[in-house]
Amino acid sequence: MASIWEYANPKKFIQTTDRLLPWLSVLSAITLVIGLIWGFFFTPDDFRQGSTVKIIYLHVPSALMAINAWLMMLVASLIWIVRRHHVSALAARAAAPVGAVMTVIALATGAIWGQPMWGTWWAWDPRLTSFLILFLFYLGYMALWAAIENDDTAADLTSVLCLVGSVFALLSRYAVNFWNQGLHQGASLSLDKEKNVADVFYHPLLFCIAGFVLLFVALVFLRTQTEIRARRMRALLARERLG
Amino acid sequence: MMPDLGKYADAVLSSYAVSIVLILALVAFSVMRARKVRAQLDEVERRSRKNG
Amino acid sequence: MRALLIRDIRLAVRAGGGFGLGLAFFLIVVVLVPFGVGPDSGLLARIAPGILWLGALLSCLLSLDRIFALDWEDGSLDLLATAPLPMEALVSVKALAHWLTTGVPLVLASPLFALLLSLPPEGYLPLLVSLALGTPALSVIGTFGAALTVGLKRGGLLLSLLVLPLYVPTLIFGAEVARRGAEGLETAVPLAMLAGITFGAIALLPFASAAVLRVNLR
Amino acid sequence: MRALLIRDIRLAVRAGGGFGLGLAFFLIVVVLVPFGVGPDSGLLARIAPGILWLGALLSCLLSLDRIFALDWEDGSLDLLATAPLPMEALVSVKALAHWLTTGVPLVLASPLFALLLSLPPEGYLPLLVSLALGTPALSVIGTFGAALTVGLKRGGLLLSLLVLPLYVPTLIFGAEVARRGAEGLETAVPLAMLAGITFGAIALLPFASAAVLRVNLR
Amino acid sequence: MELNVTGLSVARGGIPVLEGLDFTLPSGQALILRGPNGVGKTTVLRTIAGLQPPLEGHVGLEPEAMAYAGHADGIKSTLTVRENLTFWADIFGTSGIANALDAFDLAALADRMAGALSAGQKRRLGLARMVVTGRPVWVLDEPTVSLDASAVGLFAQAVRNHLTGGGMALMATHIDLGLDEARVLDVAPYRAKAPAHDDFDGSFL
Amino acid sequence: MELNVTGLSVARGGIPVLEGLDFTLPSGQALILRGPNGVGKTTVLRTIAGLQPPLEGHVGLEPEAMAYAGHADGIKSTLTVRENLTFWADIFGTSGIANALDAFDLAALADRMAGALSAGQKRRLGLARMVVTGRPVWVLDEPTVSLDASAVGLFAQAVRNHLTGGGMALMATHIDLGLDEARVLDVAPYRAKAPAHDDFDGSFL
Ligand code: HEM
Ligand SMILES: Nc1ncnc2c1ncn2[C@@H]1O[C@H](COP(=O)(O)OP(=O)(O)OP(=O)(O)O)[C@@H](O)[C@H]1O
Ligand SMILES: Nc1ncnc2c1ncn2[C@@H]1O[C@H](COP(=O)(O)OP(=O)(O)OP(=O)(O)O)[C@@H](O)[C@H]1O
Ligand SMILES: [Mg+2]
Ligand SMILES: [Mg+2]
Repeated sequence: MASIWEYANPKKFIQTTDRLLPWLSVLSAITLVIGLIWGFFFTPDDFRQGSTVKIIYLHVPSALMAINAWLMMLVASLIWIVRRHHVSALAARAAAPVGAVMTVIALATGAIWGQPMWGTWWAWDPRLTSFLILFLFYLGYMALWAAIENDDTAADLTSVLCLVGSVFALLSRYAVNFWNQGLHQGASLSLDKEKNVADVFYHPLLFCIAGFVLLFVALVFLRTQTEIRARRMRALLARERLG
Repeated sequence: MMPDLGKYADAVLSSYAVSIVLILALVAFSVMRARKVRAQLDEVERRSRKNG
Repeated sequence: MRALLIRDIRLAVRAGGGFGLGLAFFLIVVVLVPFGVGPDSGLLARIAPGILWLGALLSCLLSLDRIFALDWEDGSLDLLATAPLPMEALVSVKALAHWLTTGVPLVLASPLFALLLSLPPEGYLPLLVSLALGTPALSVIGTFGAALTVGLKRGGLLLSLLVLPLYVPTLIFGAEVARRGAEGLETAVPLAMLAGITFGAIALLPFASAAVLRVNLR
Repeated sequence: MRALLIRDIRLAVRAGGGFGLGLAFFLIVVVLVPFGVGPDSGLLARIAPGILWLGALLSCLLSLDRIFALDWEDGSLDLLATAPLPMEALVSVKALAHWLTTGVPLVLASPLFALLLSLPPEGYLPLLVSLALGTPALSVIGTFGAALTVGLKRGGLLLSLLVLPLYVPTLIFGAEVARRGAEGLETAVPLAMLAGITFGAIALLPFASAAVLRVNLR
Repeated sequence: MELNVTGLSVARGGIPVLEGLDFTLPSGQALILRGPNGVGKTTVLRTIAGLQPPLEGHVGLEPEAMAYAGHADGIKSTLTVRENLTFWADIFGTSGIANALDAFDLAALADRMAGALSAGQKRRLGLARMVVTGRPVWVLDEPTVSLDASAVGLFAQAVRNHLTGGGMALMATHIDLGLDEARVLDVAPYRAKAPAHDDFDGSFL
Repeated sequence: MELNVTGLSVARGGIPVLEGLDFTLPSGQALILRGPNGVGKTTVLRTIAGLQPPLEGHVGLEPEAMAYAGHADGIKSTLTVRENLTFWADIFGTSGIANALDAFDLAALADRMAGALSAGQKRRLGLARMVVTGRPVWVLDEPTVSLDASAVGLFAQAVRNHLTGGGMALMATHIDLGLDEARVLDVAPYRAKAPAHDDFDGSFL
C-alpha cells in the first residue's frame, strides 16, 4: 500500500475519486432515502413533542455535518500548511459551501422546530447562537476565497483564517454558554452517558446520519475535482498567453 | 399511507421541504458546475494540444 | 449614463462581491446586538425596529466611500468631469448604482434579520415598506457626503461623520414607522414624512452634490 | 520601531485627525440609538452597556483598513518588508499605533457617552475597566484582519466581515462585565475571561498576522 | 479651429507658478512644453484642460474640446483592457475601440485585467483612451513615460494620425517623443516672479 | 562582495515570464536591464529585491542587502520631505539625511508636504530614499521617469558616488540614465517558453 500522499497528486486523486464517486452517490442516496422514509413514515410520535420529533432526522445529521465539515476544512488547511498539497487546499475550498448549506439546514429545521416547541422561531440559545456564529465563519471563509485571484495566496490566507477562526469559534462557544443558559437539548449521541433517545427514533436517525456523511463525502469529492479542473484550466489559459 | 402528523403537520412538512430543497439545490449546482468546468477544460486542452 | 451605471455595478460586484458584503455586515451587526444587550427576547423585540434601521444605515454608510474615492484616486473622476455628461447626471447615476448594490439587498434581506431580533409579526410589513422607502434617501444623501469628502485620503471616517447627522431625520421617521407598525399603531404620518424626505432628497440633493464635486475637482 | 510608531501616529493625526474621527463616530452612533429605539430612558439604561460596547467596537472597526491599506498602496509596505525589522514587530507596532489612536480615546470618552444613555452610576467603573481591557484585543484582532485583506482594493467590507465574528468573544465578555456592573452584580469571572482573551490575542495573534502579511507581500 | 492661449497665469496650491503664457496652436499641429522639474508644466496642462481655473488670461477653447491624460490615467485594474476602453468610448459617445486597440497594439491584451499589465502596457492603455475620446485637442502630460522605443513609435504615429485628421496635441515631456515636426515651447522664462510685497489687493499676497 | 544571480526564473501572476537569467554584479559596478515593455524587468527586479520568490534559480545576496525603488516609491503625501526621509533613515538605522537631501538638491523643498511636489520632485525624493537606506545594492525600476536633464545628472552622480563607495546598482530603464560606464543586459532573449504540456503535478504546470 503506497502512502496516502499519492492521492495528493491531482491526476491520481481524480482517477481514484472518479472510480469511487458513482458508488458513493448511489450508497448515500439509498441510506438517505431509507433513513428519511423510515423516520418519516414508520416512527411513532413522541409523547412530549408529538410528530415534531420527525424533524430530528434532518436536524441532527445536518447539525453534525455542519460541525464536521468545518473540522474537515481545518484538517485540510493544516495539511496544506504543512505539506503544501494543492489538492487538500482545494478540498477545503470545496467543502466550505457544503458545510454552509448544512448549517443553514440545521438552522432552518431548528427554527421551524422551535416554533411549536419553544413558541418562537428563534431564541438566543447558546447552541443556536454558536451555530449562527459558525455560519458567519463559513461566510467569511468563502468570501476570502472569492476575493483573492492568486490561488496559492488564497489557499495560504484561507487556511490561516481557518485555524484562527477555529480557535475563536471555540472561544465564542464558551462565551455564549456563559452568556445565556439555553433551552436546547443536550447532546444525546455522546457515548459517555446513556442515550436519551429511544431506539425507535435512534435507529433511523443513525441511517440518516450515515446518509448525510456519505452525501458530504461524495459532494466534496465532486467539488474538489471541479476545483482541480478549474485550476488546471486557469493554468492552461495562462500558458496560452506565453504562446 | 401518509402518517397523521397531528397539529404539527405544517412544521414537520415544511422542515422536510426546506431541507430537501436545499440539499437538492446544492447537489444540482455542484453537478452542473462540474459538468461545465469539465467541458471547458476539455475544450481548452484540445486547443492547447493543437497549437503546441 | 447607462455605460457608467453598468460599469459601476460591475466594479462593485468584481471587487469581491459588493452585494454580499453589505448584507453580511448588516447580518453581523444584527447578530452582535444581542451579545451586547443580552439575550432577553422581550427586550430585543422592543428595540428590534430601531436596531434594524440602524444596521441598515451603518452597512449603507460603510460602502459610501467607494462611490467616488476609487474614481478619484485613479484619475477617472477628472476625466468624467470633462466628459460630455452633466455633473448632475453623474452623481445621480452614482447614487443609483450605490442604491442598487447596497440598498436593495438590504431591503430584501431585512425580514430574515427581523426574525433574529424576534420582531412581532405585524411589524414586518411596516419595516419592509419603511426601508424600501428610506434607503434611496440614504444613498442620495451619502452620495452628497462622498462628493464633499472626495480627494481626502481615506476620508472614510470623516465621511461618516458628515453624513450621519444628515441621516437623522430619515432614521427618525423610518424607525418610527417600523416601531409603530410593530406596536400595531397608526403609521400614516411618519410614512408620509419619510416619503417626503426621500423624494425631496432625490429631487434636490444631486444639484448640491454636483456643485460640491465641481469645487472638489478644481 | 519607535520611528514607525511615531510616524503612524503622526499620519493618523495629520490625515484629518485620526483621533477625533473615531470618537465622533462613536458619539454619533450613541446619539442615533435613541432616535432608533425611542427615548424611553428606562429602556435606554438597560441597553446602554451593550450599545456603548457596540459603538466602541464599530468605530474601532471603521478605522481598521487604515492600518495597512495606505502603506500598501504607496509601496511603503514592500519597503518595510525588506527593512531591518521583523514582520512580527511591524504588525505589533501597527496594532499598538491603532490602539493608541482609536482605543485609548474611546476609553477616555466612554463615560461621557454613558451619560447620554443614562447609564446607572455604579455602571461607570465597570464600563471603563472593561473597555480599557478589551480594546487592545480589538486592535490586535483587527490588525490580523487587515493583514488578511491587504492588497484587496477597498477590502473594507470584507475586512469587517472577517473581523466581526472574531470580535464576538471579546464583545460578549466585555459587555457582560459592563452590564453586570450596571446591575450591581459580580463581575470577576467575565473580567478574568476578558483579560485572558486580550492577553492571549496580544501574545499569539501577531505571529498569525505576520505570516499572513508575508504571504500577501510576495 | 485653433487653440489660442493668451496671457495665461496659473497657480498651484495657491502659489502662482507661471505667468503671461501666450501661444496659439492651429489645428493639425503639435506643441511640446519643456522646462525643468517643478516649473509648472503639469499645472498649465491641467488649467488648459479645464481641470483648474486660470489665475489670469484665458484659454481659447472649451474644456469640451479637450481630452486630458496625466500621470494617473483612469484605469480600473478590475476591468479588462477592452472593458476599460469600451466604457470611455460609451461615455464620450464614440463608436468602436478597434482602431484604438491596434493603434497601440493592445489587441493581444484586450481581455487581460488592466491590473495585470506592466507599466508600459498600462501606459499604452491610458493613451489608447485618447483615441476613443474623439476630442480634437489632446492634452498629454509626459505621455511616453516607461514606454519602450517601439511603443514610442506607436505613440508618435497615433499623434500624427490625429493631427492629419485636423486634431491638435499639446504635450509636456522631458524625453524625446519621436515627433520632430512638433513645435517646442520652453516655459522656464515664464516663471512667476514673487509678487510685489506691498499690493494688498485682497489676494493676500 | 558581489551579486551572483544564477539560473533565475521569475513568474508574475502565476505565469513564468523570464527564464535562466545568469549574471554577476561585482561591487562598484552598475548593470542596466533593458527590454521591451512587458518582458519582465520589473518582475526580475522585485524577485532579486526579495519582494517575491523566484520560480527557480537563486539570488546570491539576502534581501537585507538590497534597497528597492519601484514605480510607487512609498512617499507619504501628508509628511514633509524631511519627515519622509528621516523616517526611512530611522527604519534603516542610518544617521543623517543631509547628504541625501543635497544629493538630489531637495534642501529647498525639505519642509514642503510631499503631496505638494511635482512629479519630478516626488521622484527625486523617492531616489533620495535610496541614499538613506545605506544598503549596498540599489535595485531601481525606471529611476529617471519624469526627471529633467539636470535631475538625471544628479541621479547619475549619486549612483557613481554609491559605486565608488563599493556599492552596486541594478536598474531597469527604457531611457538614458547618463551612466555610460554601466554594463547593459538585454533580457529579451530570456523570455520564458511555454512549459511542457502534460505535467499535471501539484503545481498545475
Ligand atoms: C435554529 C435552531 C437550532 C439550531 C441551530 C440547533 C442546533 C443543533 C445542534 C448543533 C445540535 C447538535 C447535534 C449533536 O451534536 O448531536 C442539535 C441537536 C438537537 N436539536 Fe437542535 N437546534 C435548533 C433548534 C432546535 C429545536 C427548536 C429543537 C426542538 C425543541 C431542537 C432539538 C434538537 C434535538 C432533539 C437534538 C438532538 C440532541 C442530541 O441528540 O444531540 N433543536 N441541534
Ligand atoms: N498641491 C500643491 N501645493 C503647493 N504647491 C504645489 C502643489 N503641487 C505642486 N506644487 C508646486 O507647483 C510647482 C509646479 O508643479 P508642476 O507639477 O506643474 O510642475 P511640472 O512642471 O509638472 O514638474 P514635473 O516636470 O516634475 O512634472 C512645483 O514647484 C510644485 O512644487
Ligand atoms: N498581476 C499580473 N498578473 C498576470 N500577469 C501580469 C501581472 N502583472 C504583470 N503581468 C505580466 O507580466 C509581464 C511582465 O511584467 P513586468 O511589469 O515585469 O514587465 P516590465 O518589463 O516591467 O514592463 P515595463 O517595461 O512596461 O515596465 C507583462 O507581460 C505583464 O503583462
Ligand atoms: Mg508634471
Ligand atoms: Mg516595469
